[in-house]
Amino acid sequence: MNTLTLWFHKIGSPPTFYRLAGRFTPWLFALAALTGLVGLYGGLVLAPADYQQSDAYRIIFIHVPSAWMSLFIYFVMAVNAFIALVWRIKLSETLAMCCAPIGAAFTAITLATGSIWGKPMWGTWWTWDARLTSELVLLFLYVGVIGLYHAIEDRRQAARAASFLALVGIVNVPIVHFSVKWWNTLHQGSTVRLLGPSAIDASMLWPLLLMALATKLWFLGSLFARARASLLELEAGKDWAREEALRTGAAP
Amino acid sequence: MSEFLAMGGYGAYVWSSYAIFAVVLAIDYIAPRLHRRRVLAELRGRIKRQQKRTETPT
Amino acid sequence: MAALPSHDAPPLLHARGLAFARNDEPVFGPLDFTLHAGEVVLIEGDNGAGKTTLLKVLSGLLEPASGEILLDGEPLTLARLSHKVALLGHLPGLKGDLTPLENLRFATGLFGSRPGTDATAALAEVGLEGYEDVPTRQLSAGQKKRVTLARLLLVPAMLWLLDEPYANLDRGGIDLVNRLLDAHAARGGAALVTSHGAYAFTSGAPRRLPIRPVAA
Amino acid sequence: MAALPSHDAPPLLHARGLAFARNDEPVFGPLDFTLHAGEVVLIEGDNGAGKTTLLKVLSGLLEPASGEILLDGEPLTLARLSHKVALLGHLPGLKGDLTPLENLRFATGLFGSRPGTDATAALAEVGLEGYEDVPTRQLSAGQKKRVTLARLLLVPAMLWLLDEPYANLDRGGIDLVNRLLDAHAARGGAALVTSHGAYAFTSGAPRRLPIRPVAA
Amino acid sequence: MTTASASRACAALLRRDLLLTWRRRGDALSPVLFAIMIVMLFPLALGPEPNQLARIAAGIVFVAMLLAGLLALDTLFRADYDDGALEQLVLSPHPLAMLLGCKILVHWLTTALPLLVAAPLLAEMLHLPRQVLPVLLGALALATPLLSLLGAVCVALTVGMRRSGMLLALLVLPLYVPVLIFAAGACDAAQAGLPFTAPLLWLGAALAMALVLAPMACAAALRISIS
Amino acid sequence: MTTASASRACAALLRRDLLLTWRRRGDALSPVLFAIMIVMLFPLALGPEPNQLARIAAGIVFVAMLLAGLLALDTLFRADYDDGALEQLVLSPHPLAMLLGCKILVHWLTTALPLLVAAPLLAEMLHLPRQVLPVLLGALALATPLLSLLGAVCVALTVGMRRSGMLLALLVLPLYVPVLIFAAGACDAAQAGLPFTAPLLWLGAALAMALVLAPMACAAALRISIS
Ligand code: HEM
Ligand SMILES: Nc1ncnc2c1ncn2[C@@H]1O[C@H](COP(=O)(O)OP(=O)(O)OP(=O)(O)O)[C@@H](O)[C@H]1O
Ligand SMILES: Nc1ncnc2c1ncn2[C@@H]1O[C@H](COP(=O)(O)OP(=O)(O)OP(=O)(O)O)[C@@H](O)[C@H]1O
Ligand SMILES: [Mg+2]
Ligand SMILES: [Mg+2]
Repeated sequence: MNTLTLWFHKIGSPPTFYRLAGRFTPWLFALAALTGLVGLYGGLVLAPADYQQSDAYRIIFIHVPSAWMSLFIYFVMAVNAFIALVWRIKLSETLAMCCAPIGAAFTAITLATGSIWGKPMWGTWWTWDARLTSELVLLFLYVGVIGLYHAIEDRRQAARAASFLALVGIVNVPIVHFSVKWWNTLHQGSTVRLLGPSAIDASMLWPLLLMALATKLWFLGSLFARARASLLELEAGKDWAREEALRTGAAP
Repeated sequence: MSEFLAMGGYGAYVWSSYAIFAVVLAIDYIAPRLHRRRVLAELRGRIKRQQKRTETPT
Repeated sequence: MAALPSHDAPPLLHARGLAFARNDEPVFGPLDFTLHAGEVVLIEGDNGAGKTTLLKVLSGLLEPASGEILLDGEPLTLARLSHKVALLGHLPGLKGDLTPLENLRFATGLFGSRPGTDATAALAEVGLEGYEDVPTRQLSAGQKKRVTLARLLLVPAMLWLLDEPYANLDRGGIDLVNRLLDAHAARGGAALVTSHGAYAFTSGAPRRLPIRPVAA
Repeated sequence: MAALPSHDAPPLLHARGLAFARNDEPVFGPLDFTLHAGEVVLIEGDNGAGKTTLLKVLSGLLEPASGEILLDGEPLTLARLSHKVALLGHLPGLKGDLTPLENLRFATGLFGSRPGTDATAALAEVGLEGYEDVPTRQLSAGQKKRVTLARLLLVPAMLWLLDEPYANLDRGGIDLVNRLLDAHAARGGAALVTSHGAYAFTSGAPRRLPIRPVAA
Repeated sequence: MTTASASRACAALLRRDLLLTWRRRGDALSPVLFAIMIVMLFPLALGPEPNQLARIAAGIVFVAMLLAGLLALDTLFRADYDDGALEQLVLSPHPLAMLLGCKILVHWLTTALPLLVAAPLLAEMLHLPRQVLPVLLGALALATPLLSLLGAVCVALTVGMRRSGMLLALLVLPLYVPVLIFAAGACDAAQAGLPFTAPLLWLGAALAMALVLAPMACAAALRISIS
Repeated sequence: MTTASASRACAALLRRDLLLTWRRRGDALSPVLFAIMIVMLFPLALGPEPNQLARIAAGIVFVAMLLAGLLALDTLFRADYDDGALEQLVLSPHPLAMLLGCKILVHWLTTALPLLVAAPLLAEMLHLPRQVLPVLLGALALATPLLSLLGAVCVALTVGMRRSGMLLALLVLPLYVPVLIFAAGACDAAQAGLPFTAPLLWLGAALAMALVLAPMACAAALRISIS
């Protein structure tokens, strides 16, 4: 075994991960809150009103980062699911399953803020265009993964079954992303590009990117917090979990 | 200040969006904490039960 | 009339350090045992000791937490199970809408059949003559059990895993199981049987494999 | 320690010319028997003789083809069953998602409870201490059976109808059933038990009621 | 020897069924999700023009409701039958109709009530005109208990059968049709600006009758089908 | 000692499943009846104007089909699981994917094929324009096996559970959505007089892929969920 896999095994062992995650989580949440607040200040106060949408466009600073996260988290979940199914690594099973509720939360935010934004812009809360529909399907996929996971008794078997479903559902992610290109819809096309100039003013761009960073940090923090609880549940028979229970029980 | 809150007439839309954002993330923050507390409490119960089981019959 | 087990031949079944866990809680501890052709072994244990679980692991339906199972020297893999094992579990696996005969025909189609056997004769052997054309749904608990015994007679498996085969059977049925086990051992087969110990095998005392739940 | 049956009192159960038929084919013939307080009777019969069917008829779940059943002198009617009968059939009637304790609480809510009994104590009595909070789904076959025995202990029924209560139980479980039956008889109850005859009741030889399938 | 009083028996049954639902609270949301998904299928299959959708919105909501209720029906007695708990219920010394009434109540609370709560959302997704929404909700509030009660009778008849799902649908749907006609009629009238109280009153009358008769019919049907 | 050959095993399985369907031939008709009833509900809920119905006819037929297929899905492995026959299938020495493929085939033959036969009738009931009918049938012929194959994978995941009906619907529908969009798209195009081959070709390509991959995925899912 080379040093890399050794290192991976060390980090991947539940007690080690539990300890490390416990140390990182508060920092991740704090950093997320900090960048988020700066981003929101930039977006809500510093950035000027849009010439077309007036102030309504300010929903963009939560809508778009959440939408990106809804796709990104699904991708992370699918990668973990793949590792879980092929190499049966317990940590990956846990991480995949912990991604699902966070992804569902961001998807719900995207749908809610999108339809709130749609009312003043398109005159309707909801239409059945490709982007909106595929995002709704994404929510159903998340809910299906969560539902399947909780419907099976044995935790590890449940994680594998739900991981399988998550992998099957990954086809939907490119559909969501490219839907505006493949079908002509009401929804905006891409305005932010990683390479090349973005079709958005710099005063609006930097808060947007900062919010995107904040949601990523938040995701990591939430993922670690959830993984800690799940690992405890999964390893309830092991000594380290018992020690943890007695330790936290002693200090009320 | 009230101008800021009015958001050029779109205040209801903008602020309700931000409220939803805040509420969902707050739930996302609390849920794992509650879950961990429940797991730990259950574990302590199990430890206690096992202690009782090993003490009483012998 | 069990043939004397010849201990030079490789064992039919060999379990090495076999253990099973549910949600990381051990169910039965590491077990080591071998089963040779011609042997019948009785698995003994109290309620909840893990007998049913052990048989499921040995058939390949559940994956062991650790250890390995060698069948005729080859490891048992989940991907492609061998036709050497027949499991008779708590559930009969019979279709209530089909007659016993149709159920048996399906089993031989799926698992193949032992040469020289025949479904009608097997039904007669387990005492179900005259029930060939009754829907299985209408049989009593013990009669259904007998149909599954007839299925055991027909398929070519060498290793039988029987979970409480005596339950629900009357005196005649218990004798029948014992006769079937003897004949199977005599022709070089082997069997693992769980039972709550109230019945003895006819030909002498069988080997016993006690299992105990792991103190968690 | 069964109380001696006092044959002057009216019998707890009286069957007169009781017969059952499925699609006009007789399943068991006209039966006449009485059961007094303090008696335990063993129903004997081969597989498919009609034991399960008889118990269902006696509990009121199936309607007899002819004859009548008197409970404490009153005819059993389907419309309003009495709380004097408790049936323990092949199916346990337990909810897998609830704990044993919750299952027992529901039963006492529905059927009432015998004074001086308590669900936790009953569970301990059948050897399930420590399993109060495990979902019933996760119990083994024998452990589930024990929960149904605990239920029998709690409900106020005087007449127990037990269909193969010994099946799936280990040695300790079989003794347990015998003890429960003795105690029940001693406090003036009565029981009809089917079993494949391998187990004797502890206190002397019980009365036996052989049933044979009607030659069709 | 204490015999259980009828009210204690009902309380025990209600508590147990609610507890079971709570243990499987994920399942309790499924009818709503299912209804949302049916509603989603229509714009996909019919095209998304808001005007056309608005015209058929109330009808789709009713059909989605009805199908979700239909699927949930099967769970009413199925589990109890499979594990023998239904046998115990029948053998209990209390009036069976009363106990079944309790079961139907819990079933309505846990499957239909969430649907009722989700209805405004569904209506909005299909662009139902605002002024029709109260009528839609009123019609649903009267129709869903009626559907539960009627459905229960049919479930009781099919409970002993394997694979009864489809058969159940066949038995139930003819009974549901009149309910559907009255409920949809009320919404249609409201959408066209006509008076809509008459069909609602009819629904109310039917509900009152079903409340009395259905549990008894259900008990009779159950006795037949488990013997 | 003769071991069964793979072809003999498949033949035995096909024969048994067809025989079982034949013994319960009443049940085999239920999906059709169910679809007919759904189709019938719409004129009741929406009012009977032929023009409006004709516009949404193809969509309703697809939705009815999809829901009927969804309900029938549950029976694919349920009975085999409950009585232990599925365990025997898994323990057999043949490739599980092949055996499951046979089961899916029988399921399609006995549930979807009757639907296909009934489709012209349904279309007629909703006044679908005559020239759209061939496209509708073609789309159905490609879509129904695809739905069966995709559905089988999800059923395999939920087979060990009690009360899986709703969860199954939740898992399956997201996978069905693209199929529905393409099939309905072809019919829409035909109804508007536009070219309609592209969506049909997409369906065909998806079907070819599913024929190869779905049985294998199904076998993998089944192994996970019965262990
Ligand atoms: C319920 C309604 C809506 C949903 C479900 C929705 C969904 C999404 C999703 C999933 C993305 C990310 C796409 C990707 O990264 O590939 C996105 C991006 C975006 N959405 Fe929405 N949206 C909705 C309504 C709206 C409305 C009303 C507007 C503005 C009028 C809008 C403006 C944007 C913009 C500007 C982007 C960023 C595009 C880019 O740069 O990639 N959205 N939306
Ligand atoms: N699905 C399950 N989930 C969790 N625990 C289980 C499950 N099934 C069984 N168990 C537990 O595993 C242990 C072994 O069960 P198993 O069914 O193998 O016992 P057994 O020896 O067959 O008992 P019996 O003689 O009563 O049939 C028991 O303590 C039981 O409570
Ligand atoms: N649902 C049914 N329909 C038709 N016949 C049935 C049905 N159930 C049982 N029988 C038949 O009725 C007879 C009596 O069955 P019963 O189940 O009462 O037997 P039993 O004495 O309990 O047998 P066992 O010891 O095997 O449990 C049997 O011959 C059986 O084939
Ligand atoms: Mg067992
Ligand atoms: Mg019996």
